[in-house]
Amino acid sequence: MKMLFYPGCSMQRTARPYLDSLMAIRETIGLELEEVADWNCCGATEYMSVHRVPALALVGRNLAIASRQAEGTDTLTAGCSACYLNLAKTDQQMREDPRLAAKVNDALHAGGLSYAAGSLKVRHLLDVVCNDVGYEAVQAKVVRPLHGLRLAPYYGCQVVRPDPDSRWDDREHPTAMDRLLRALGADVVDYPLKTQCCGGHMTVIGPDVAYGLIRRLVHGAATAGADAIVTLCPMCQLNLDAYQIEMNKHYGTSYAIPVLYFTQLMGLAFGKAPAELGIGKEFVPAAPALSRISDRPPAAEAAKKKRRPRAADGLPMPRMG
Amino acid sequence: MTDQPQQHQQEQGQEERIGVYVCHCGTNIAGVIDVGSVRDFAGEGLKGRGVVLSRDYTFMCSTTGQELIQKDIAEHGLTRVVVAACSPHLHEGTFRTACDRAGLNPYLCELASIREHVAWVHTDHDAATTKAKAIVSGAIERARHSVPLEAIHVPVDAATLVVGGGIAGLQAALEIADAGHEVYLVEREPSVGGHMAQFDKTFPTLDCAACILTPKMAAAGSHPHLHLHTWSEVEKVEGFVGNFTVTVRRKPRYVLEDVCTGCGICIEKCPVVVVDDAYEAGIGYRKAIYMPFPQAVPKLPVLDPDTCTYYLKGKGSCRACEKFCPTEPNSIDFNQTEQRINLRVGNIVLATGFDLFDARRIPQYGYGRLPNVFTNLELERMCNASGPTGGAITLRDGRTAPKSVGIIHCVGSRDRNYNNYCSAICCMQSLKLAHLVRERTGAEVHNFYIDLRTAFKDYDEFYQRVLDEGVHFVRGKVAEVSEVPRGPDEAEGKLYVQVEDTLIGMQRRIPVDMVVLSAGIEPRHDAKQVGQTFGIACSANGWFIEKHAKLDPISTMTEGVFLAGCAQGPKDIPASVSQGAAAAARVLMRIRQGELALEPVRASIDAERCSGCRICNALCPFNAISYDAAGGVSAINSALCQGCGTCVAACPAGAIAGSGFSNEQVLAQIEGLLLTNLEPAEALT
Amino acid sequence: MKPKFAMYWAASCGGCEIAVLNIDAKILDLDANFDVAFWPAAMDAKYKDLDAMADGSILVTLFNGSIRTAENEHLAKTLRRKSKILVAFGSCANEGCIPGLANLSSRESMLETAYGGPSTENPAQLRPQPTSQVPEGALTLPPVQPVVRTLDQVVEVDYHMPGCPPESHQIAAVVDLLVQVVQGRAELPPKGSVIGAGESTVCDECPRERNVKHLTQLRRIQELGPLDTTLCLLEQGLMCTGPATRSGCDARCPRVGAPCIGCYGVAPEALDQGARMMTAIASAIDAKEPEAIDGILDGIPDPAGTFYKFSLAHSLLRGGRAAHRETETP
Amino acid sequence: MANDFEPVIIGFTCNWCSYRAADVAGTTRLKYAPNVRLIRLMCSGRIDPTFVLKALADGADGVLITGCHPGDCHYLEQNYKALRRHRLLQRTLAQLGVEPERVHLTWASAAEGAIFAATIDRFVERVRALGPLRWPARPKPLPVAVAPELAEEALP
Repeated sequence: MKMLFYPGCSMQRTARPYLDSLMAIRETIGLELEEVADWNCCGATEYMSVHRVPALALVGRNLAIASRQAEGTDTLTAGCSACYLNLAKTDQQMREDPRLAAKVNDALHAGGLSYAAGSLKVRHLLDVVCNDVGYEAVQAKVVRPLHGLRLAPYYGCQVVRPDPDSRWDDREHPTAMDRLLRALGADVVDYPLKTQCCGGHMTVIGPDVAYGLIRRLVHGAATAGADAIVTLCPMCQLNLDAYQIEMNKHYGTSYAIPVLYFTQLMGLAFGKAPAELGIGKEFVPAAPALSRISDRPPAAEAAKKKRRPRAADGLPMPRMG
Repeated sequence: MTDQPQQHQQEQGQEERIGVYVCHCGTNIAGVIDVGSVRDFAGEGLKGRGVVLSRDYTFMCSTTGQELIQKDIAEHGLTRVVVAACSPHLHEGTFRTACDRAGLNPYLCELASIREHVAWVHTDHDAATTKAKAIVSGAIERARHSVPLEAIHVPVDAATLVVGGGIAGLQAALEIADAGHEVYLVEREPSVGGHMAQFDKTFPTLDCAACILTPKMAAAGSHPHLHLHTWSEVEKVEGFVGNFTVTVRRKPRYVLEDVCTGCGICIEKCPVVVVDDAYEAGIGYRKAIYMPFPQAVPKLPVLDPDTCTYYLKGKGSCRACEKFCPTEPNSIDFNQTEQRINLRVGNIVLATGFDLFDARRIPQYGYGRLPNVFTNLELERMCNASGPTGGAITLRDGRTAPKSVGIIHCVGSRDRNYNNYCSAICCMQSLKLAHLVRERTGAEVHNFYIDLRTAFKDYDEFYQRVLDEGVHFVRGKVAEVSEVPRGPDEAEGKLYVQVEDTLIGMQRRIPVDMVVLSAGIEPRHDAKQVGQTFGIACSANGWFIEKHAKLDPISTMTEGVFLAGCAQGPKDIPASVSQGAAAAARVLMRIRQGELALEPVRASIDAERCSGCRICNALCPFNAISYDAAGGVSAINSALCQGCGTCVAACPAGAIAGSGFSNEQVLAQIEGLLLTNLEPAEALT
Repeated sequence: MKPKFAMYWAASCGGCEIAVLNIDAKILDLDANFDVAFWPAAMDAKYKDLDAMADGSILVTLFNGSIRTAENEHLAKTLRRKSKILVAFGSCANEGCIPGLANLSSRESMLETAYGGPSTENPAQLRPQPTSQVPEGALTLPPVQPVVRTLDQVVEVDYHMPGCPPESHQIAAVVDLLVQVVQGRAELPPKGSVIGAGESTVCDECPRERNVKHLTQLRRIQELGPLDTTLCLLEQGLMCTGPATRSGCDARCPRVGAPCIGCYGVAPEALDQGARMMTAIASAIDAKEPEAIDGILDGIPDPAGTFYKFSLAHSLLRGGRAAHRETETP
Repeated sequence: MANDFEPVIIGFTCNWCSYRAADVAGTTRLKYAPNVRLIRLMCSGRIDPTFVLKALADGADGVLITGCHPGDCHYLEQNYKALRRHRLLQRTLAQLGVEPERVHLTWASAAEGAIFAATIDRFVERVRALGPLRWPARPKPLPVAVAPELAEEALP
């Protein structure tokens, strides 16, 4: 399926493995990505709060050139959470407030551009992979299942909140990536911190605060028994990976949980070489964790023998699902 | 009867004298619509259409407003009355009665809905005023073609159906039965009692729920006029007020009701133990054959074929219940099938109750994932001396008493992600549980609330008492309950309640051993289907809609169907009992009256015009239309006709007349609404 | 002096004139009791002779045909002035009849259908012109008006006599009545009455057996096999408009196995014949799902032409938008 | 033109569902376009194509027909008759040059005040986009050329 692709600056620099792994798997899952020509910076996280209209106009330019370029598709996808959110938010705010849309378009007119709000569907890459490509299609392409690898799915905040177009099953506890990783054959651990904050730019502004947040996320994953954290956001990856070292220094700890992109794990399961997927460029090496991938599926736990409950069992847990 | 063009006919008929009354409804109407302009439009602009006077008044539905109409009918000889006010569903009866009192046939009174359909839904004053004028014009033209009608009288069957055997339904059923009338009480569960039977104590007086409920249940079980149909559901309701025919499906108990003595040996001998999701809220167990609780009424076990070995492993296996049953003949009947019975009743009370909000829907509170997160109902069962822990409050391990407990209010209520409404009972239920935890474990208790709503008698006093008992109150909405410490300074193995304490203006993380979610209450999951069965609607939130939110929270839009208890909206036990009693009073009034007056909206066929084409014959779902082969014409039985008008609209010869909504009335209303009754120069812009 | 009688033929086929002559010897009663003042189809007459007559000097005029041209309108107004009793005679004058179906189209497309198109041999592509120069001088044609109107949409009408054409036995009865009125032996019916017709619908006079109707198919007659000779045609799947058509014709068509097409017009108690037939058919269809309903309705390939074959010009909408648009002032 | 055009729409409602939905929209103070003027019938089965044609002929730019949801009819299944009449009428109207979108059938339960309000807003916008229908007014009562009483002298 064809769609427009907005890479954003992170994917071209610090999150290069994200882009490389995406490029490596796109044909396998039948994604035809057409890069938006001459795109500009999305303004990242803060600019929206500083100068709203110029920030919207900045993003509006990307939407305008993308909609002009769109042919045979009305979907615009981005891998970076901030890029995705800025594009989606701008489209939504222009849709809901025609006066604001007119203002943004006034600015765009100066450059001979305009954008009709709602004409593009802005989607995060994970959303596209899970809902358009689909779990079955992904599973069908798996040649090297990730058996035995225990993964903590980490969504971060921006993709699931505020979720302007209601694309996720739950904004606090989404499960789309959980299902995707299971489709790759991996074990998914219960990771209740999946949408907690990674610290964002606090690593630069107030490192102590950021270390606390990073520690909690890494500690939580370690407690849950995860071999690796899987993310969908360049900022999350950077904070949890690069600053894990700093955080360890700060607390005198020695956590070593690698942080990978879901696209890298898809690539592995599709049988691509780690180097092609940018694996090896991370600060916390992934190799030890990846060496746990086994050829055989874990033996199904012996079916528990039914017996009459005893007082020592305690009270029954609520049934789930 | 005919759909000939209007203009011709009026000139032939006698000149009508129409009085128009425009209601301000305080500022409800007058705040948006220029009432004076509407009055003048009718009085001056439509003078040529028979309007002889046009007035506006603050509250037309008041006694003074009604007297105004009555006086005008007498003094001005009005032949038609048009009241521009609220929806006819609210005050049509009021104004018709006023006309009747003044000697004008009530069906010559016409309501124009300019409140619900104009003032309340539009903001542009000019557009609203224009629309109001059009609606008044339509009502005037329609009224010109109204004819005097007489109400249809039908007898009322004195038997009553009560659906739901919770406290509200029990109250209604007992009061009607005590008055000496037959009552059929249909309950879906194996026993009456409802949610109240699950509770330990009741707020604010802390009397034991069983102690005050059991006598009522027992009375219901032994009352000579009260006929229990438990483990049964209403499948179909036919007919109309005074004469309903109800089909009840009785599910198989696999126990012979008239033989079983309720001795309980079968239960004792049954080897299958399963989690009891119903009565014990999932923290206790029951057998495959079970009585929901010791005080169940009727005192009969019910066998669950989904867990019984006989059904799971094939015939011949187990049969312990049958082997040990001491009665003669044997009370166990594995071949029992469901049965359908028909009941004839005059009135119906719906007291179908509520479902507890499913706390799993808020994953950040961890219910179902974190063992020591409980619902209020689980804690309620734990507190109960006959519950799974024998009255001890423990963690999920069944042994350890908590040293600190967090109780979260408004779980699933007042939250736009789940339910916008206030569940009304959670504040008091949370206070009650806080008190019980303090009393029984001495644990530190934190209650996390948004607002504390302790209206009603003795409730706030109870709050003061709980405060005095040392319960901590934190005003803020809990963000999450997490088992993961934030930093090395936080201990492992605790539940952290993350909350913004809005009174001190900071984020707090309060470690506790146990979290109790005070879940709100929701409409029954199948309320919509049940509503369809009984012909009543649900509000956007899913509660059954009462006839009027303030003045008639008992009746519904369907005549003869009344509401009691939480089916109508969240309420506590005293309110449920009051509403049950009120519904009983309504039913008793109907029975006392003996007959009912129905709207005379009926179809009839003009035999002279009928060609006997038989197009209409298949259209009536009430079989009111028959064909007289000898005369070659069709005819309508007005006792069976329900007045929908489908045959009127279908008759190719225009030979079927529909009283109350005649072709003349509708066509004239269209002309009025489109203002073709005005000279072009006067047309509204 | 005998009272004066007139008959005029506006936009119509001439069938009504034939129908009057078809009353056999009864025509002699007409002649015996009336002085035929103006009847272009039967005898020579000039407009100037008509113009010369005093207002109200004609006792009764049978006016057939709809108002299509300015000439039709002029004659309708003239005859109204000259006549004491003006009878809208036949379907065209009453309801527009087949000429009224032109109200589905614009004038331009109507002329294109008549003078162009593959079925017309018109190599020079001639079109009627308002004026044409010939050696003898200028010839003029009366302008065609945008919308076909019925007589009562142009002038006030005293009586309505429906039918395409009115049945001879009904005409004979009306002639009888007129003669009796002239001889002072009978009263005229109330003004505005429908005369020469029944008070119910065609089914009332139809001898076919009728049952509860659950229509599962509608077909044109050529699509059906041999018909049951005693069963209601609608029940056999034929689009018979008898249920919604005024009685008076003695159910001539359905009697012989041809479905009623509606020429006696709207039923006594109804306003719009097409609406009544549509509602009846749609009500009697045995289907609930939109697709199933559409499947049955597909059996009516030309609904407007079927339900309004005779009554379009006198229906609530009086025609289609294409015709009405031409009446709008730009 | 399109901006100044305020469509006039006649809406038919049934007593049990859609009229009550309109009442609920009112009691909950939802706001919607003021262009629709409602007529209450007992049931959508009472809808007669005559009513729709009358409304269009008398100047309405659109007609909204509403009733209980299929399966929810207070009179069991009469709304299906409304559905069938609507579908046939649509076909005829199309031949007459009236856009079928001008006559819209929709279902609304008594609880669906918000849906009812939104439906009205959408329908008003749809009719606004179609522009005025402006069906020519019915002929005015005619001036009588002469009003001859049946004069005595005309008779022998």
